[in-house]
Amino acid sequence: MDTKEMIKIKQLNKSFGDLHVLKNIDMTVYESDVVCLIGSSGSGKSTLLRCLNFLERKDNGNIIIEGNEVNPRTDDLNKIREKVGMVFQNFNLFPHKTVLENIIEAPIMVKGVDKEKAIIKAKQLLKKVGLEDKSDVYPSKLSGGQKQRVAIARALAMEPDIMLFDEPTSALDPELVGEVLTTMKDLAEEGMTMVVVTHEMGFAREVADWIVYMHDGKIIERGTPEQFFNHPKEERTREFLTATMLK
Amino acid sequence: MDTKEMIKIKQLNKSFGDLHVLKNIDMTVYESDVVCLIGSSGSGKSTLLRCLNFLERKDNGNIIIEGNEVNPRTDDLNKIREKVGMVFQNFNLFPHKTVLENIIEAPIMVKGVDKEKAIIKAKQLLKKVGLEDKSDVYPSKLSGGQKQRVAIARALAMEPDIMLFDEPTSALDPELVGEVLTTMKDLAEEGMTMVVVTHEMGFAREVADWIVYMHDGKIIERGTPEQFFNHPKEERTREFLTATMLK
Amino acid sequence: AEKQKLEDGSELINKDQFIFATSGEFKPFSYINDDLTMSGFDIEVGEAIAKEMGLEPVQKRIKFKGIVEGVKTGRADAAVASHTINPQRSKHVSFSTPYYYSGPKIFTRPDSKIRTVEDLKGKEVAVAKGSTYADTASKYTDKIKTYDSDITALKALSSGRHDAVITDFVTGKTAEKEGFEIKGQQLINRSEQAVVLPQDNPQLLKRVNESLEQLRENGTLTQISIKYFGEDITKKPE
Amino acid sequence: MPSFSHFFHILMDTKGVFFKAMLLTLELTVVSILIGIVIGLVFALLKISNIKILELISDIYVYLVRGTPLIVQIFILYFGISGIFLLPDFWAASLALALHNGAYISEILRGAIQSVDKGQFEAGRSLGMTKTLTLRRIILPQAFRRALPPLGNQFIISLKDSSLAAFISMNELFNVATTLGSNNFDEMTYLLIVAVYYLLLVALMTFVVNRTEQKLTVSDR
Amino acid sequence: MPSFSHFFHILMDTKGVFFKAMLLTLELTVVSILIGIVIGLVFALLKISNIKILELISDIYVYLVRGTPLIVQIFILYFGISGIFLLPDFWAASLALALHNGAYISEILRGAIQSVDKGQFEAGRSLGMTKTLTLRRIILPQAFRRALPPLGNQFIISLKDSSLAAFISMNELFNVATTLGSNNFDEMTYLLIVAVYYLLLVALMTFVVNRTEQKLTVSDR
Ligand SMILES: Nc1ncnc2c1ncn2[C@@H]1O[C@H](COP(=O)(O)OP(=O)(O)OP(=O)(O)O)[C@@H](O)[C@H]1O
Ligand SMILES: Nc1ncnc2c1ncn2[C@@H]1O[C@H](COP(=O)(O)OP(=O)(O)OP(=O)(O)O)[C@@H](O)[C@H]1O
Ligand SMILES: [Mg+2]
Ligand SMILES: [Mg+2]
Repeated sequence: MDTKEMIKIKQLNKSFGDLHVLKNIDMTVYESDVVCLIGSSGSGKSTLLRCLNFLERKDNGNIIIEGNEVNPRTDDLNKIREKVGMVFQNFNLFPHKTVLENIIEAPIMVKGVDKEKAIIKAKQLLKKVGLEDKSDVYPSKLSGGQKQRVAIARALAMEPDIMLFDEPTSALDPELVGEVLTTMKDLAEEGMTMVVVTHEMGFAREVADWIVYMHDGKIIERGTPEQFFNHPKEERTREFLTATMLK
Repeated sequence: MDTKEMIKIKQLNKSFGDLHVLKNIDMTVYESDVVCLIGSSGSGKSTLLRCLNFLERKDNGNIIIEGNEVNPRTDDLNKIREKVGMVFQNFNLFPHKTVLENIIEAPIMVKGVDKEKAIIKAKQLLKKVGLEDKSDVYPSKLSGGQKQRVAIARALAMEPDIMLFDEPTSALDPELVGEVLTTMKDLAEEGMTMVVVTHEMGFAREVADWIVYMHDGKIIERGTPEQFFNHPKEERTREFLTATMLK
Repeated sequence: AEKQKLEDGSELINKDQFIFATSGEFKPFSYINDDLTMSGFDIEVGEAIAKEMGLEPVQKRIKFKGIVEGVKTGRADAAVASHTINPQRSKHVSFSTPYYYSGPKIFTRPDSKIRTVEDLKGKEVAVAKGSTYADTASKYTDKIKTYDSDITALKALSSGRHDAVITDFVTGKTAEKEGFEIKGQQLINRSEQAVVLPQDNPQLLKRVNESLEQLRENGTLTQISIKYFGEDITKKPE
Repeated sequence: MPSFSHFFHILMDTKGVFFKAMLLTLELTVVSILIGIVIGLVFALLKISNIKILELISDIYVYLVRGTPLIVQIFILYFGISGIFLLPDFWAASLALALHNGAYISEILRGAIQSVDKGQFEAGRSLGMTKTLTLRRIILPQAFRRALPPLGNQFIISLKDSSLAAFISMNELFNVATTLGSNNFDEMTYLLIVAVYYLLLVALMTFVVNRTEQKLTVSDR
Repeated sequence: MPSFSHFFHILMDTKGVFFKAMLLTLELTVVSILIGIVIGLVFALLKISNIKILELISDIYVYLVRGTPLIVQIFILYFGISGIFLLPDFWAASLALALHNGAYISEILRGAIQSVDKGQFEAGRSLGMTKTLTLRRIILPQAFRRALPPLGNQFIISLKDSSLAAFISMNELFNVATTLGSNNFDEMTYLLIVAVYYLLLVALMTFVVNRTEQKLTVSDR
């Protein structure tokens, strides 16, 4: 294949004290790929995502973002974080700022975009996530689904090359999950490179290019949705799928 | 019938501010009767029970306990409360006293029973509720079911003629409900006069002599368990029963 | 507050004792020892008066500005605390005959240009609260700062605050000796210091005055003065 | 600033006086807290009495104490009490501090009493116990236990506040320090020394309070 | 006890001088709180810096201030600061009070900062914002908002504490009252008058603090 390697992880390890959370992880994400990370609670999915964004510091191994190996000690992590957007389970909108202010904060303060341009861009993004009428509202006035869509717009405002999602719909009421998944699907269709931790198997099956299944800090299996859901190779994976489908 | 009227209520009314909670309640409980009060949330069951124990003051109407009309203004309510034991949903054990101390507190302090006699009696009661080995334990060390059985023993220690129970099993884990109901059933079989607010239909059907169904502050229907469960007269009752059985 | 009445009509808090108040913060007139008792010129005078009256001396420590109130409200029978006689105080308490003569003096930092009261105009002057020096100072300036003790005021002066302090010349001289960076200037006037007594106790006043007269005549006062100051300040200066 | 050797020298020299003064500070604190608890309890009970006029009295007391500086209260009470009956100094000072503490303690106790579950009161009443008996045997023991940590904190505050008794001629730590300081024309050294004493006392008290709290938590029922 | 008419007479007579004193009390309070907030913020940031030595410095500062009586601190700082550089009286007094307030404010701010959800910090970082930028733009604005009620409370405490500036010759309310009182041999009346001024100020401040709090709650996002 000739596509660009957006993320390459080699032999990544991470422990919290005695707890070995990530064990020799290898993974490559190509441009425009949508990778869904699935696995049971505590298997290390969030930690892996947070290592990619350097919110957690790896113990050893290599993380190569768009061809450049990142050294957390010497590199300017903030510059790298500009390339990698992140969306959290709990939205983490800034409650003291309006929707618009949430979105323009980082472009203005970090990239030095001027305020008017930032606002124009923010309004486009709000339109894209279907919230053009909410720009002057404070987050507390939004539903969970609206909050998460604002969070996505906020991350997109930094024009990242890669987007990371950590269970973006887990904190939502079931009837609000759809609107967020739709936004994410649109994003995927526009060609955004995405790594998504999710329990939404429907979304994974439909949107993902690759499924990665983690268990106990290791990647157990990976494949296309078709392979993964219909012909899982590993016993563990089969158990997991049975248990998940039963719910 | 020639049995003694233990409780007689005539045209009892009670409001909280604008909220008319009990509306012209009439009810008679004979000696050794077990009356189960059922009804949906907010229908006034607890309030009725609390009026019987004068924890709530009636607005008007008559409450006659063992043939004597009680006037809350002039009568010594504490004397009357000695005749009427009460068991609460949340147990309300005294956390700073051991199980034994919980039980002997009122007999010693209120009735002036001397301490040794009170202890002997308390131990008998603990045996009766199956907790003879817990006498020196503090309530926090007990399970919910054990707590409620201690609460029953504590009420019995005052040798009441009537026992009131307000949803005695609602705060319990399902597996602990049985032990409390058994204790109550034993008590009923010994001939205690009991008024029980409960959602345990099995218990009501098996143990109650009379079922009283309340709705919106009024008594809608009363009858034997056979009549009530199998041939309810009122539309409301039928609706309630259908809804309850479905759960 | 009820006091005990004696045969001669004088009243005492406790009929065998003469309880006299002093601040303990006015070295060398009064200061405290390691056992929290007080020593000093005022203390010895108070004790001598008590003995002269045939009473047991009992010292009582009260912050200077609370002493007059303390005597008025019966927390002490009298105060032997270097109170200057002035008409203001006389309205509220009675004074004995003077037991020493002193006077307020201007103290400044050594490098100050202030010499006399005329130079105080518009300058900031610090004094002890409840002393008569505030009145004195107010004749020359309206910038007056008050502290709870003369020494604290002198300390503030020494460490660069305010322009001058007006206090008793003996106190100032002692502080100067102790290494405070201050210098005595003009002696403003002479003042008379006396024992303070409640107004409703004329018999006790009489007895105190008699005792003082006795102590003056037999040289006891002079002796105490020499002990503390090396000179006799108990004689009226000419 | 005094040199360290000078400081240390005087620290050693004066340990006798300061030890005595420290005892007085502790006595003042303990007595004023104990009386304060009694006063606080009375006003807490007034406040929860459900009788308007008594509640008002309690409110006014708390308002007056919280609305004015302690030093003003101490002066007013010291001279005010003297005007009525002549208490010995120690008791006048203790009472002044106690009346101050009382207001804060009454708030602590009221909070603790109201934090006891209402069901406890009803359980007592349903067993035939009178209001007073229920309060005494059931509510107050639980309330006191909850009030212990904030009471411990108030104790430490009160330890420091007792320094203001200096101004009504108690020979406690602060008064001795300033007096010795002015006697020796060396206020700074004595102030630093007394600061050390307070730090030690507060550290000690904090330790005791924390230990008590821990013990209570461990044996919590 | 002074008669009411006497009290009222003097209250009227002295309103000019007390009004001036009240302004000084307010100035002292406001300035010492403002400086205290700056100091408090610095030490709160040291405390959360995750750098052991800085945390220790912050701990020691808080420990020293909480472990000694305010009056001791005021004296030490007043004369101590003078030993190093000579601040004008007002600023020396304000700084002494501010250093005291600073310790309590640093605890208030630290608590408020730590109460802001960790996710806020991570969201800022994930958008490429630096630690400082995130702190300044995201965390502190939220923390300050939460800190407002306890800060208001500290303001009221500080208003009362400013009375101790009397002892370092500030002509604020308490000093004026005791000076006039001892000049006129009528301490009680003047103390009662000054108590009224404090009650008014505290009532006013309490009102303002509560109103602000209410407003914040209403417009809460
Ligand atoms: N900061 C931390 N300190 C200590 N342990 C941590 C920390 N963060 C995560 N862990 C532990 O690491 C393990 C993996 O956590 P992680 O959050 O990556 O799991 P996950 O796969 O995201 O699970 P979930 O589906 O519950 O979000 C868990 O055992 C967790 O308790
Ligand atoms: N102390 C009170 N003050 C005001 N309203 C009250 C009070 N106690 C009960 N109520 C109201 O009176 C109504 C009847 O309450 P009650 O507790 O008697 O109902 P219930 O039948 O016991 O319901 P549940 O099954 O939920 O316990 C409810 O609407 C309740 O909100
Ligand atoms: Mg996770
Ligand atoms: Mg109920």
